[in-house]
Amino acid sequence: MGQISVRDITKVWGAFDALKHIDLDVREGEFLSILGPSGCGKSTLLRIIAGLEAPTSGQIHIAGRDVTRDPVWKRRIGLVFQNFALWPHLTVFRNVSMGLELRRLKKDEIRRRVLEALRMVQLEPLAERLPSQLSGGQQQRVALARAIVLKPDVLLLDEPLSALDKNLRQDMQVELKTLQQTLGLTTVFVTHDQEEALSLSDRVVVMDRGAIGQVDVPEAIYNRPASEYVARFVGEAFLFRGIVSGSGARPMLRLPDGTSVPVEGERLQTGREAVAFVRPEWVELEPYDVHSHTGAPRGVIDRLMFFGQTSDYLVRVADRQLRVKRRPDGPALSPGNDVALICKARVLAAQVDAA
Amino acid sequence: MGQISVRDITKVWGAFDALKHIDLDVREGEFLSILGPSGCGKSTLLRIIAGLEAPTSGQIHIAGRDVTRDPVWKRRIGLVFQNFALWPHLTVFRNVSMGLELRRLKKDEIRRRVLEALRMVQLEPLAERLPSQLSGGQQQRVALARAIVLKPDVLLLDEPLSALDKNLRQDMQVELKTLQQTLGLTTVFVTHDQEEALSLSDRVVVMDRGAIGQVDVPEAIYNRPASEYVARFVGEAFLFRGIVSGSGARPMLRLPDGTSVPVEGERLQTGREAVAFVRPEWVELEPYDVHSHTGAPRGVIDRLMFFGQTSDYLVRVADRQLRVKRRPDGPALSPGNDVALICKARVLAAQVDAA
Amino acid sequence: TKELVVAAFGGAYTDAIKKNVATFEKENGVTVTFVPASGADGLAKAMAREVDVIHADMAWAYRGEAQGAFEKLDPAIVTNLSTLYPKARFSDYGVVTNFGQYGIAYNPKEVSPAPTSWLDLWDPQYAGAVTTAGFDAANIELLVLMAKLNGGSEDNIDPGFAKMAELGKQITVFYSQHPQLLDLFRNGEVVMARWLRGRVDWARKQGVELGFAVPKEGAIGLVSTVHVVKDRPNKELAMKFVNYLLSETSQKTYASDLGYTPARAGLDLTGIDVPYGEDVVGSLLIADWKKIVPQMDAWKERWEKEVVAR
Amino acid sequence: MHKTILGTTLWYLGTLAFYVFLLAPLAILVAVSFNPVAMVFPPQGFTLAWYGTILEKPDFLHAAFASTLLGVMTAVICTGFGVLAAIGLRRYDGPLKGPITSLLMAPLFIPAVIVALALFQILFMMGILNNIWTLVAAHVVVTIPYPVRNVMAQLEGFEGSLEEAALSVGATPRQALLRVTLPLLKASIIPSLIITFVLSWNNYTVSVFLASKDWVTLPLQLRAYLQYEYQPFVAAMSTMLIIASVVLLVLVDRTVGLGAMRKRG
Amino acid sequence: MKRPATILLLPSVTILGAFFVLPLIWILILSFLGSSPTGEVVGEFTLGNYARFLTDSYYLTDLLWRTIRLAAVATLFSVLVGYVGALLIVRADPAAQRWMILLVMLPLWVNLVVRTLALMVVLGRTGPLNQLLVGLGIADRPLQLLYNETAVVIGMIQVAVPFVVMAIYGVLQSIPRQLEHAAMTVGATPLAAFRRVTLPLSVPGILAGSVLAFGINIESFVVPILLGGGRVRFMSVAAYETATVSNNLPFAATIGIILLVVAMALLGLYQWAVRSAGRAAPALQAG
Ligand SMILES: Nc1ncnc2c1ncn2[C@@H]1O[C@H](COP(=O)(O)OP(=O)(O)OP(=O)(O)O)[C@@H](O)[C@H]1O
Ligand SMILES: Nc1ncnc2c1ncn2[C@@H]1O[C@H](COP(=O)(O)OP(=O)(O)OP(=O)(O)O)[C@@H](O)[C@H]1O
Ligand SMILES: [Mg+2]
Ligand SMILES: [Mg+2]
Repeated sequence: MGQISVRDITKVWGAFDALKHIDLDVREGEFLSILGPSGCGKSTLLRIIAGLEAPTSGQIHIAGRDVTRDPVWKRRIGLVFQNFALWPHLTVFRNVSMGLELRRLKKDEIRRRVLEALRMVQLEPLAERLPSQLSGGQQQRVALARAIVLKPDVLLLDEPLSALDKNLRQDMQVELKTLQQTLGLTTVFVTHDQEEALSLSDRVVVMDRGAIGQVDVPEAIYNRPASEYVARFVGEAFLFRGIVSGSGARPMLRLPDGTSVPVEGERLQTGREAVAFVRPEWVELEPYDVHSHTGAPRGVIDRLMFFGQTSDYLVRVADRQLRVKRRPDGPALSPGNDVALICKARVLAAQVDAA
Repeated sequence: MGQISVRDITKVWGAFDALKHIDLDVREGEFLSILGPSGCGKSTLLRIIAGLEAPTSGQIHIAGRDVTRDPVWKRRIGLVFQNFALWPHLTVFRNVSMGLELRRLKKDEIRRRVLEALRMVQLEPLAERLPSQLSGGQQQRVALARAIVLKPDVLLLDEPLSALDKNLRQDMQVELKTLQQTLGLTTVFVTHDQEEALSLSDRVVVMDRGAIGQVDVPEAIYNRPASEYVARFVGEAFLFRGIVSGSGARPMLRLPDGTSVPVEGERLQTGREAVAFVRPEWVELEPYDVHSHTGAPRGVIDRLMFFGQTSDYLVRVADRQLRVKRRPDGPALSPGNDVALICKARVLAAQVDAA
Repeated sequence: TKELVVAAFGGAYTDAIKKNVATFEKENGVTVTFVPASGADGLAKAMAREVDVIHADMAWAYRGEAQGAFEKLDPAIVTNLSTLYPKARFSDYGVVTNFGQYGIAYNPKEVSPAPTSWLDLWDPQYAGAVTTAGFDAANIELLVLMAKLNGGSEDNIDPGFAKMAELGKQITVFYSQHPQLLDLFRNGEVVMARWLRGRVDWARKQGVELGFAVPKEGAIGLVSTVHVVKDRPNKELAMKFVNYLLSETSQKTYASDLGYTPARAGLDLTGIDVPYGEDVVGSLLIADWKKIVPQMDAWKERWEKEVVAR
Repeated sequence: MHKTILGTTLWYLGTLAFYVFLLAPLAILVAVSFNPVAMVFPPQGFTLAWYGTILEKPDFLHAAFASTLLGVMTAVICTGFGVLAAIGLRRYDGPLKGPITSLLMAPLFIPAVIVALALFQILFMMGILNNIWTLVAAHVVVTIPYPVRNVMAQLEGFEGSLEEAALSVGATPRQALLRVTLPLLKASIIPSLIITFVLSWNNYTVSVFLASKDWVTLPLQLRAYLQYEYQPFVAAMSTMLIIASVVLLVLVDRTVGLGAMRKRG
Repeated sequence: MKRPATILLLPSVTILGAFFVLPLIWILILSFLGSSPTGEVVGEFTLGNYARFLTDSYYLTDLLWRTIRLAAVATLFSVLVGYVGALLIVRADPAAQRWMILLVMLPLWVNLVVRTLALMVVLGRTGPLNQLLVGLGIADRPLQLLYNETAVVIGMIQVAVPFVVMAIYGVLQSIPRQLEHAAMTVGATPLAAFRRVTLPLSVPGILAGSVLAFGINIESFVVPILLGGGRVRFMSVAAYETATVSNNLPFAATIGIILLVVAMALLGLYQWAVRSAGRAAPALQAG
């Protein structure tokens, strides 16, 4: 009932191309996240799917029907607006119940469903408040409740949890995911929280300045990014550019400064230029030791940042900075210390192809 | 120039106590973060410090002067509003320049400083846009630029980075921190991103329904939470309630189900009831083995969630769920597997005192 | 039952002619509805055949007649026609129901000796404290009078305007509402004004002491006419209504309730302080409106330019 | 927000000055209505007698009734049409936008009496006079600029996403209009209703030509009355109207609300 | 979204078409026709009416120019006073707001003639205002406040202010206070915050208010007659009297048409000026 096809969608604002020939299929019942830097066109895409914005060109199909010319209210979608767009003149309850009232459900039924939705977002006690009497996070949850109470075929969520603290956010993630799975809702979820995207989604879209960078399952996005851009954007990546050397069992990438890092990847060809990346958690830092670490990339600890679960070390390597997560139980390292970077890098597939 | 004293501040909305006798000192040049669940009164506190809301009772001192009755514009504070509050009729440039214009700076000077601020938030190319032509994250950055361009003595930031993607957010964090340190700005930073709070701040305040739960340096907040509430709110905590047994070198907490966990903590008294907590990253999961793991808490893997840098395992222990972060290089664990929880718990200081 | 729609001036005037209408209604099995309309709107309603009887003044009476809005009065029905003063016989198409007297109202404390002539309004002694209304019927009469006094006539109005222009220079405010003039007298801003006798009596009742002088040239006549509208279903009843207005009782009411001089001769008005009689009616200044009406547009413009403008 | 004592004092003084300026004539009227003798201020005594005389003037009561009915019809139709037009103009983007806007404003700038006369003649030629609907329509025409302009002004600052939000929960544009847009435009719609009502209620120039005998309105009666009389009765009647309007406005406030929701902060 | 827009415009355009445009066309035709001495319209084309108006300095200066001048001055003050009033109301606490609005609308219920007569009492030589002025020693004897252009302007302001308040109130009310607060956090005094944020954002209200006030003032009728002491000539009075006293309908129509054209032209000019002067312009068109 709810698969969405985005066909060659382009959106131009004046001289600015907000979306460039976007093609995307969201499968029925799928939970698809959109990740992308600020201003890359995520909200615009969502608004076009919802029918709130007319695309400059291209088509939108929902459930197999071309809905490009259909008005919003016929598309049976639920939408959480990035800026909430709560109705200031209506109480929390009425904000949520509006959609049900429009469907002419019975009073009891409406009441039951609204309270259920409010319970889900933990706002039941505030049902009679006006939006102006709510905190930012509370407003956002009302917006969420307003969309989900309808149990629409398609749920479009534009950063619906951005104003929530971690615990509440996790609760909401679980609730959302449960709802989505039990009802089989096709869900498009815009977020800037990568962990959220990677952990909740069936597939993730990474957008780049109005275009799609990669669409794949979370694991592939993270471990096999299609491009330098995706590698850098999702998680943290430290990139090496060099020449593949020492092929076979232990391929290495020789860096311009003479050091080498072990790499892995498909179709590595000795002598070819390649780009490889490491994730901070793939890297071990060891106090630099001339003897055992010869040839390994070397860095200096710039700064130590405390993060709770792990500590982050900002390590200066050549003239770049690498942020390495490290559990605080290894050997003590302080700013100024020389360290060796022990890691295996991964060659970017796309880069190899391109070479 | 910028220390802030919050003295016994109370704010009541009708019958609802939004803030209850808040006492707080922000030292000069300090970066203080406020963490707390949605609706706990963070924004209200900030708005009271800024002078936008009158407290029901209590005083605010800035730089030693009682400013409780002072109007906003005399307080020399910069504020980023949670909902941005950009001026819709002014371009990005003019939104940012307004404060400088009011100080009657020279045109050149204004231009230079505005462009500098816009560069900092990476919006220089959009200077001539109107707020309505910006994406959510772009708007938020304008709000940030508007506050920092003034280099005020006191900077109050209400979730200023919530709409930004991770990379941009990190950039902004670095910029903010640098600015704060070079200028010695007293900064109060409301966020719901704990990592952000813990890594950026000199001290962190954890709020709980209108009251302060704990104020301390990040490390203490994380490792020595003052209460169950703080332990649970910051980071993830799995709590055990039991009787202290086996004192001396290897104190243990005997749980109601007969198993025991090793604990540490000050002033442990055998035979007393205590509450201890573990952080997910303190826990190792091992495939359960009757022989080696006798007595250790036991759980079942419920679900595996992929998160990028680490994988999260949802482990069911008794009837609670524990979310354990685990780097994907240990022994393979799948949903359904029995696991032993290998960890050392920490007794909550407050809990011991209370006992 | 049948309905007769009568357009009248409204207010106290309508109240007065309404006073005895119940008997008329009963006798003729009709209900009479009064609507406040006169002048342009009255004639418009007549042209649109929305009313059966309309009231008018000289100017509108002539215009209506010229535009063929009225029915000829049938003396067989309007039997009271024969009882009227000749001056009241406007034309075949209408009849005057009552007259009023415009004279000079003055504040006896300030104005002495009492005015005796219209020309006393021009007395430089009272410059700035005299007033008259705008371009209304009475001022047109005054204009014509001045023309005549200075060798002109309805056909040669220039001398009139020259004289009126002099008056205009001495006037601070042209009043437009009776209450306004009352206040002007009360505040002492005006000591002498061209006003209507009935209004002066009213002003005295409001506590303002005023004298009223009938100038030696004669009082300017206020004229109310009544007409039967053409092509309305109840023509005969309308005629009967006109006859009713001219009946003895109705005519007395004009005097007793409005302070107007009845158009009917031979009434016994003892106890009513209203000038009445052949000589009173005969001496009223009433110009030849047949000549005036076609010139009104031009005169109005001249009035504004020459009398009002400074 | 904190307020300084000086600021607050100035504020109250300003408010006082504003209302004194606006309401001074009404105060005079109310005071005079108790004056036993004449329309003189200050009053020289006290009587309620003039209020009694209102009941003795059936013409006025009837006219007041007609005016009320006419005013209500005009207000409802005119505000209704005007609000729709304002919203339509905001959405409409075609070449006729300018001309239509001008058309909707034009009745403000031509003496109504001329329009009424012309309309009268046209209706007369078409033989459809004597009709309450033509009177209402004429009133609507001369008052429509008010709701259109007021609502257009408020719409310019209107948050479009609120309407979009309604569409996204399945409201048709009509429902979105009814449930979101209109309630949010209350701050200009309610005043428009009241303004169009009083404009119609006080209209003389249009009614004088277009009101049939059954719809003789209060301004017509009053104007005729003022030709002859000017007694505290007029003041008493005005005072009654003031009181009635207060009662009415309070009722309106209780039912639909005049005040406004405030945004936080 | 084009279709719904036309539907929304349909009722008002229809009613205006039938009851305004049609008469307007008739008025336009009339203005090119002559008039017989007794007031019948003469069916032959003439430019005489326009010639009569446009070649006569009485009509051009004393009538048209005065009307526009006084209406413009009165509009300026009405908008000033009305803006202040609307602001006072919007900034009052919500419970007081409704009463304040109610009070603003009170005068509208009283017949304009009656209200103006009462205003004449206020301004009269022995009226309360003069008593106050003399009592406070501001004037040593009662001033002549009535029967001049100033009095007319004061009267017009009195009439127009409630309408201006209503027009601006709706707009001010929907400007979030927070935008002003944001200005204060960057150091704006309340006055500066008002000038830089609220004022430009309320331009639509100011425009609406001035359009309505100008419309009301330029069509002023009762006020100039009564407060002007018969000396302050006004277009609508002239139109009215030309129709109802002189009974020259074509010329009255001409006056009407000239007023309409001049007023609309001025208005267009004014709106254009305000929009391009205020930096507000682009903001108001966006979105
Ligand atoms: N006008 C009001 N009337 C009643 N309660 C209010 C009002 N404004 C705020 N509150 C309540 O005060 C509490 C504190 O609000 P505040 O905005 O300070 O929360 P917050 O900590 O900033 O939350 P968030 O993280 O969601 O932004 C909330 O529970 C909110 O519901
Ligand atoms: N009306 C407009 N005129 C010009 N450009 C616009 C307009 N609206 C949006 N844009 C631009 O289009 C781009 C895409 O905007 P969009 O809101 O889709 O971004 P986004 O991906 O949702 O960003 P964010 O994460 O910051 O919300 C942005 O760069 C924005 O500046
Ligand atoms: Mg967005
Ligand atoms: Mg908040």
